[in-house]
Amino acid sequence: MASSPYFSLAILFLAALGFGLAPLGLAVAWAKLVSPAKPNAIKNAIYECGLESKGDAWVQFRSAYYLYAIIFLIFDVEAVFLVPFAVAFTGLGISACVAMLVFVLLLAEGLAWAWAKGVLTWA
Amino acid sequence: MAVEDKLKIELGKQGVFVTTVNEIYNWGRKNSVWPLQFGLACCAIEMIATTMARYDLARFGAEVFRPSPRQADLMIISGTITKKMAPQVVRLYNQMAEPRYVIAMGACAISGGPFKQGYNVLKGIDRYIPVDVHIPGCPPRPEALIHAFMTLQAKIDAQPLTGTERPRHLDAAAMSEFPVPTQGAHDLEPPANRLVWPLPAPVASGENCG
Amino acid sequence: MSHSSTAEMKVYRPPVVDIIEEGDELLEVAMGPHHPSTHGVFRMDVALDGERVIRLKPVFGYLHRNHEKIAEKASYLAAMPYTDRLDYFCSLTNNWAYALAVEKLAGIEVPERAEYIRVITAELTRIQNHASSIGFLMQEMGASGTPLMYAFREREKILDLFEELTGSRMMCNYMRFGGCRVELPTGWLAKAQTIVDGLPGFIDEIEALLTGNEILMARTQGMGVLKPDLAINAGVTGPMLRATGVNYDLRKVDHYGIYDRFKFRVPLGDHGDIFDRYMIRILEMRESVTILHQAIKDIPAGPIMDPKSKIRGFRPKPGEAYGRIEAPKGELGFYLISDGSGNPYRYRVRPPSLINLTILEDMCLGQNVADVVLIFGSVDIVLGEVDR
Amino acid sequence: MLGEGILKGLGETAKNFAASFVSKDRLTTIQYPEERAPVIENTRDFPFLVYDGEDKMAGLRCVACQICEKECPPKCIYIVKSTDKKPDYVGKPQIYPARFDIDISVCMSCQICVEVCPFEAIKMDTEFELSTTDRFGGLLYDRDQLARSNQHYHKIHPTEAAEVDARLAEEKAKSEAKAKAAAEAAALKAAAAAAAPKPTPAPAPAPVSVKEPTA
Amino acid sequence: MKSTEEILALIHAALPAANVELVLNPSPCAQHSLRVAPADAFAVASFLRESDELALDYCSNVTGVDWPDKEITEKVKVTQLVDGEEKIVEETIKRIEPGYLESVYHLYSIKRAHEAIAGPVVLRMRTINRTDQVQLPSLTFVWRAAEFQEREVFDLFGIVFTGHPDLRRILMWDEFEDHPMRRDYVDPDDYEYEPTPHDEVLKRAEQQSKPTGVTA
Repeated sequence: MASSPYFSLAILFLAALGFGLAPLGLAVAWAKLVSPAKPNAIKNAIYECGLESKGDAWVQFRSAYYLYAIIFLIFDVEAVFLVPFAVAFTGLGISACVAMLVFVLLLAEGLAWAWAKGVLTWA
Repeated sequence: MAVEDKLKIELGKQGVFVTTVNEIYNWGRKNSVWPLQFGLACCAIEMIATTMARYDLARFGAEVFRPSPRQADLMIISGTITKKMAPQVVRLYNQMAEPRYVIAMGACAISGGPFKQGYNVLKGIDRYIPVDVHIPGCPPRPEALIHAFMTLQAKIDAQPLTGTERPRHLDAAAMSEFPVPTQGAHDLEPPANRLVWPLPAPVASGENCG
Repeated sequence: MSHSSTAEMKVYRPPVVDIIEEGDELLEVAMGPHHPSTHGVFRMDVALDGERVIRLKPVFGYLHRNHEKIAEKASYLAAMPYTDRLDYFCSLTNNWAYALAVEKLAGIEVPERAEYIRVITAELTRIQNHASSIGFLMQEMGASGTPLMYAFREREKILDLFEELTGSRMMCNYMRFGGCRVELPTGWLAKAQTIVDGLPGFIDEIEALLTGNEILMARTQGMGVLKPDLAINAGVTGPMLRATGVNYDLRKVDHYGIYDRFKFRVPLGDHGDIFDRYMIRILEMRESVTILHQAIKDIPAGPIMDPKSKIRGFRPKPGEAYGRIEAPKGELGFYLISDGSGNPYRYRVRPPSLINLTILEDMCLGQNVADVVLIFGSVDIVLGEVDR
Repeated sequence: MLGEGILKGLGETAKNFAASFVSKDRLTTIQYPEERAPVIENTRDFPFLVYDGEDKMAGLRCVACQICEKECPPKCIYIVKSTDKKPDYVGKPQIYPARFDIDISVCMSCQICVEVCPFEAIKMDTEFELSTTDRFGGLLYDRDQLARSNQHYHKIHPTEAAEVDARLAEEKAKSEAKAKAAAEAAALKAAAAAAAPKPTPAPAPAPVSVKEPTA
Repeated sequence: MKSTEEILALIHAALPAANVELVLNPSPCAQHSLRVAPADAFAVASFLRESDELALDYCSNVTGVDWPDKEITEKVKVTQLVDGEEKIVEETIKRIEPGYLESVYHLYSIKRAHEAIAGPVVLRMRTINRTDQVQLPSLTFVWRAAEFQEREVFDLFGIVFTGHPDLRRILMWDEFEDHPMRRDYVDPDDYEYEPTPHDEVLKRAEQQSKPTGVTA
């Protein structure tokens, strides 16, 4: 069992996970066990600069904001695809670079079109 | 098992640190008291001057002024609380997460100060919410605010984790909801929160505290 | 200066921004009494369409400390320390305005040296007020910390001067009816001279840090524009009025104090936007430095208090008077009615901050919420003076 | 070119950062509890009552004339007069305050009480580390907590204290001179009465009246 | 700038029907004022602003003043039949002079700012009484500066400015009912305990319990 190459990797992964989650776990345990939860109506009310909040926030808002978010999402996912390419970058030939260039330029052209259409004007 | 200080210092020199959960708990909380960004009047300017370069409040771990009450554990009431602002102050205090502390900075926050003869001025915030440290002065010097921080840190340090002396936030029975006064036709209703208003002993026995 | 005709007088409010149709749901939000951008407890009820402001109703009164009611019950002298707490950045100019009004009411002369001390302390107050207001404006623009730290470093030096002279950093309570309370301590003028010599260096440092900055220019030029005739009609005074190009500075218009003896210029803007107000405050600081140089150089010896004036039991003859000065935020006026008794019958403060906010909604309509914060910051108000 | 202004700004802060290693005056922070700023002489925080000599009660200059109580803008002084009298620094029996409370949670340290006090009895202290957790016990100072010696006054406000002492000494000298003059006049009159005993009854000896120190 | 008498003459020349009179100010600064009847206040104000000679285009200050009912005791010479023959007898009669509320406007000229300077031009208007007829015309449409200041005078004195675009309370909260700056306003009884009580608070302290400081 100890001989499989991935065993040390698993140990390191668990250690990293534990290192991250242990303080959080301690804090949650402390909050549950020692300090009592004391919610009340005023404490749970919506904070609006010290006033009681009138009206609700579920209101129509401009569609530009939604499109802004979608365009950001595209490039976010593109970055995820670039990661394996960047990791193996030294071992790759020219053809891989050209393929990745096509991928990047395709999305850049999409952004240029959106910009020209004026989707990104915020006001 | 109380650890004598001499032994603790001795061990400390050799790099061994002996402590109790209570000390670490209080040490952690007292050195990172995050104040609420909450300035009312002239004392707020002295509070801002305290966070600036000359009287650096960052040395006490308190220069992070959080705008939202959810992330703050100290409310520095710096300035005059008028009757129009009092409900907002009490609501903000309620919306702060426990453990929460209050520093009444300046004469106006403690007792209405020079404006106590005004018709729209609340004569001291300790009529509605419990106050931990009072700083006299109008406005108190930045060093006086830092001295108040040290008083507050000493008070936090002395809080035991269990037993009757334990702080409000560890005590399930302690009051954690402070009713917000409403604005009536002539004055705030109720004029004071009887459970909180610390009337001095001889007068409290008198019939005036209703 | 075109005068709006009578017909136009009826059109009192600019039309609400016309991009919304009826039935559009607006987001009602309160930039309320507890908000990082409101310089204290001030509330704006804002109706938003997305990020653009459609309606903005300012709400005052959260710091209404009844200054006038207390002053009417107190004696003339007892009202003086309360004037420190009006505009708590500039206590000496508040004192001077109140002392000037009472001197007009009772006809008291002020000796030469006291006039010089009043000019020196007023100009020092103007410099530290403009530096702080620029620091807070940059703080709201996102440059959190650096400009404010530089401004407060300079302000601390000036506050040390005030503390040596009057005993308190912010609440000086220094002027009396007919002069000043305390003679200058020995060596105070020399210290003042060294600090005034250091000020041009500080102003150059702030200009190098800020004026050329592209982000500052992009966010402030053309933002919150104010037309000259609307500014005059709305009673706007101080740097905001001069930013629209109107040449109205009480030190030149009213000839109060001894400002006629000093050579200084009045900077005027031409667009009336936030960048002009920022530049006007920088240039006014430089003009104050020139005034200070001249005043410190030829301050005469002599008494600092008119011997006839009494401190206790001061009873001016019946009558009324309105005295005003050029405070750093605008025209600060005191209107006093005396009925011959020991306390004023009517005591009214003309607050420049409150009246400069009359046209806040006109400037903010159609702007983004982030710019509303900037426009409000460029007006430079202090809540103690707005709500009194 | 775009960004030139920002670079100039960064250069400014970089210069400040680099110079702070060289010139000490760019480091403006005062590490408060350990290192304190020099106390400025004119500083005023809260009033205190001055007494001469060692005994707090005997040397108290205050004569409970309640001028400061009437003139105090926020009305934070509360005085109850004493029924008996005690001699003051000139030796004339004066009333003293049985109770002299100052509520420093109301005081706005405006020093008007110092300005209007005719007896130099109340001065402004420079003590500011007064933050307490107790609202009523810690912030209501009574006469004993307020009384401080004249030496303390000399320590915190040297020049002002010197002027005050000079004025008091000169007043004392004047009143003693007047007392001596009154005594001589009385002695002269008594001698004249003794030298010429007329049948009319001897004039009643002039009452020795020590003139009140200039109120 | 002209003296107040000349301005009065100018107004009478332009608006003969206007009921404007001079009010002298005994103080050395001699800032005399013009009392205007509320009916033609708007006309006089627009004239003052529009006239090229005066150009009072800047309204610096709007104040409310409360003059409560004054009880005047006068010594009046009355001829009376005293035991058969006429005699001048001095009699003191008490007369209640009805009070009123007043709004005062201080006007300056920015257009003519750099010519000769005299005191402000002061306009005063009186209400009929202090209880129900407290209406005065609002001058916000002439000088926009008066908008917030008139709202404050309404809030603290109770003068109702007819024609004001947005007359709400500006300083006190909306549910507040009194007008606190009036001379006869009684403070709310929110007394709890004060270590150093004075005058009326002292009386209340004595009623409730011995006004003890904690230490005494």
